[in-house]
Amino acid sequence: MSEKKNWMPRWFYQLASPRWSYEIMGKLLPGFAIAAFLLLIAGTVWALLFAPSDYQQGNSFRIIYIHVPSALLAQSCYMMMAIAGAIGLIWKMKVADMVAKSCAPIGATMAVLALATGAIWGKPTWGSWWVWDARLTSMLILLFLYLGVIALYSAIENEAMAAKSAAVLALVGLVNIPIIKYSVDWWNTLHQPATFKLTERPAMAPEMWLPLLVMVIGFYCFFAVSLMMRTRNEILVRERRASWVKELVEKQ
Amino acid sequence: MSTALLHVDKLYCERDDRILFEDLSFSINAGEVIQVEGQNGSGKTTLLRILSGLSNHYEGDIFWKGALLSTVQDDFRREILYFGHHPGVKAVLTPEENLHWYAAMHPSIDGKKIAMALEQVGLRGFEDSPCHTLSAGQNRRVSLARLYLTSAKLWILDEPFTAIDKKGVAQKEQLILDHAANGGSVILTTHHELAISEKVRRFNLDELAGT
Amino acid sequence: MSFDSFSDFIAMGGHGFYVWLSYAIALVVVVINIVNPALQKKKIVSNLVRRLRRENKSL
Amino acid sequence: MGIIVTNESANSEGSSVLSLFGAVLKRDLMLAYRKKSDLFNPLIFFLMVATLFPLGVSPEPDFLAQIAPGVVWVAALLATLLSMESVFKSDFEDGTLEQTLLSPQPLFVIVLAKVLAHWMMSGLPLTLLAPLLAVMLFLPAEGMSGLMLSLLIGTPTLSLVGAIGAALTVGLRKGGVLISLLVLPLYIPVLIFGTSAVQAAVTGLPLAGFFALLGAILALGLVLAPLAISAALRISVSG
Repeated sequence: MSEKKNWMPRWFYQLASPRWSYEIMGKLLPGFAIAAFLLLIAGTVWALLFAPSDYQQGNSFRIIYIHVPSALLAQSCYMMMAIAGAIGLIWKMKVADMVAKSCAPIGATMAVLALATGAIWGKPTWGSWWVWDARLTSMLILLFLYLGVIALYSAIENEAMAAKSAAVLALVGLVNIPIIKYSVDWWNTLHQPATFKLTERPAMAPEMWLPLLVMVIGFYCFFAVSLMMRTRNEILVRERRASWVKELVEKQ
Repeated sequence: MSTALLHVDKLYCERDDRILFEDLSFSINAGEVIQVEGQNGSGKTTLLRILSGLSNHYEGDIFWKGALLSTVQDDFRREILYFGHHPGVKAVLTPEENLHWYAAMHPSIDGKKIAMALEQVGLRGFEDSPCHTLSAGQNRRVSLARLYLTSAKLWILDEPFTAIDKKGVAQKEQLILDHAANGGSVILTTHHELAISEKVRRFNLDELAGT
Repeated sequence: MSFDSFSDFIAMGGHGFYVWLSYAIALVVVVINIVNPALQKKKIVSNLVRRLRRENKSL
Repeated sequence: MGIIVTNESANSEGSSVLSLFGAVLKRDLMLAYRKKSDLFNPLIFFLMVATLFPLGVSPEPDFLAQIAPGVVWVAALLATLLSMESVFKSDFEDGTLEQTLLSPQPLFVIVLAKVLAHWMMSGLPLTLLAPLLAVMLFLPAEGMSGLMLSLLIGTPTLSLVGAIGAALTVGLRKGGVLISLLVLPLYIPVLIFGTSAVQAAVTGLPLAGFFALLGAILALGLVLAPLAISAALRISVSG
């Protein structure tokens, strides 16, 4: 294996070793966990207590501090899933497969959170729980894409095959996301005269977007924590036959 | 690397939590006939599927004429013939149409000799009957007719003699020997006692499998 | 501080229900994403331990 | 038969690719022709789904005329989906798919020919049947050309994308529902532009833009979908 791929940087195939990945993730986890915890707490307090209320939407505006980070995370998680899947397909890298698989449930829950907060925010803003707003609609479709990937993972018993199939599907979805987004945006402008939108607003004041930034970074740290936890689990399951896993288990 | 037609180096394959084979290394040279033996579930079919390039759930390396298999796939596919559990015969097509389709898919198959080959496998007079009207054995013979048509170097045959009568088996064994005599190679599995066993190299997966 | 009193803070200018519901759901989602893999790990390890014991016995 | 690709014709790369394409197309059309139920079931389904709307929603001509573009398109989409499972299934079951994947011939071409055959057996008849449905649903006559043309350009994309789902699930016992789950979200752009084209035709708005968009999606699908289908088939068969 090694002499065939010597053009790759060293860390790349160190990463390909499940054991090395397991250990490095174990070392990184506490740091990210602390960062996520502090950032999310600080961000939430700032968002709820100190950020000013919006002149139009009042205090319901504070939902943005959940809605935007979760929507962003749902999208970037999909990207990560597709890219990790592609790496797994091309270089037969097992760890990348496991990362891709771990992305799916996190991304799906983030999409659900973005949809739920969007709907809740919609009630005081638009007067109804659901509006076929372009952003909400494309988030809904993103959720469908996630559900498809998860369904495929659970339908195929062979782990290696499931990983590859899901990677192909995720890549197909990735190509489609811009098309879907464009078509939904366009369809939305056709069907709905633009009322004021949830998140698109002219120049937000710094005391409003700073807590948002904190929350976004906090969400990403939280994502890292959850992803590493799940990936470590996947590594244990798929490497159950390896001697280092047995030694690890014996120690406990 | 020697000039072995196919060389397998430290092949490892596990399936459903079971190691089928581990550290499996062997070569197939030109003119050799190899019979893979082993109990049911010992991984014979899996091995043949891996060798044919259908499955890549393995670790280790496979070399075709000295080059890594994954780098010479197109050349490799030009020179192999695979006969699997499913005969690869379309039920609604006639034997002749089925073989014409193979010829389109595999340039190693000579489409002009199809009538001759069907006669060889005893399907004369059935050329125009859809395959679903034929018996299971006849369907397999449609697929085996490819052996008379192909110019492929390596034949990978998984249980080729199932549902074939004695006379047919003897005939196919002779065909295999002829192929080997002409410098071709065969790797096969079968439950039949081969009449040509003295010319066949055997190879038992049970003894190789790590438990 | 954008609120004068605690009850103001809870009420969120009449939008309290929506704001608090959102943050509650967010909390649930975050906790699920941490607790679920943690529980999973416990299960995986106990399965592996059981497996190992069985293998050691059969040897 | 004219489908024999001999070694001589392999000299000229172009003609051998074409004859391969022709051979696969011809075979799949012949298979469909000999097994006619696969051919007619999606069409009957198409008609039935469209019949449900007047019964389930309202037989009011004005109302039906308004929803007709969407109904016809959704019915076409579901009918395509219904026929999708069989694209690779029987080939998988009788082992001809294995032989196809072991072929040295370019899989891209083989897959493209198979999808074209599928479209000729599903999308094309659906397109030809659509005016009947449109009349039943009181679609104004001006919308007819838009409907036919949008289906003509849109349904090949449905076949291409659907075939990816079919290829991914071909080895699974209960693949049918799963295909829908995987593929439906990807169908949404085609549905949006297809129905928009029909609506534009009804109201007399310019149509060219929609056809350009549908055409662009189709072009993208023609280039990328066969790659995904090929990869998916190799994965599915490797198990």
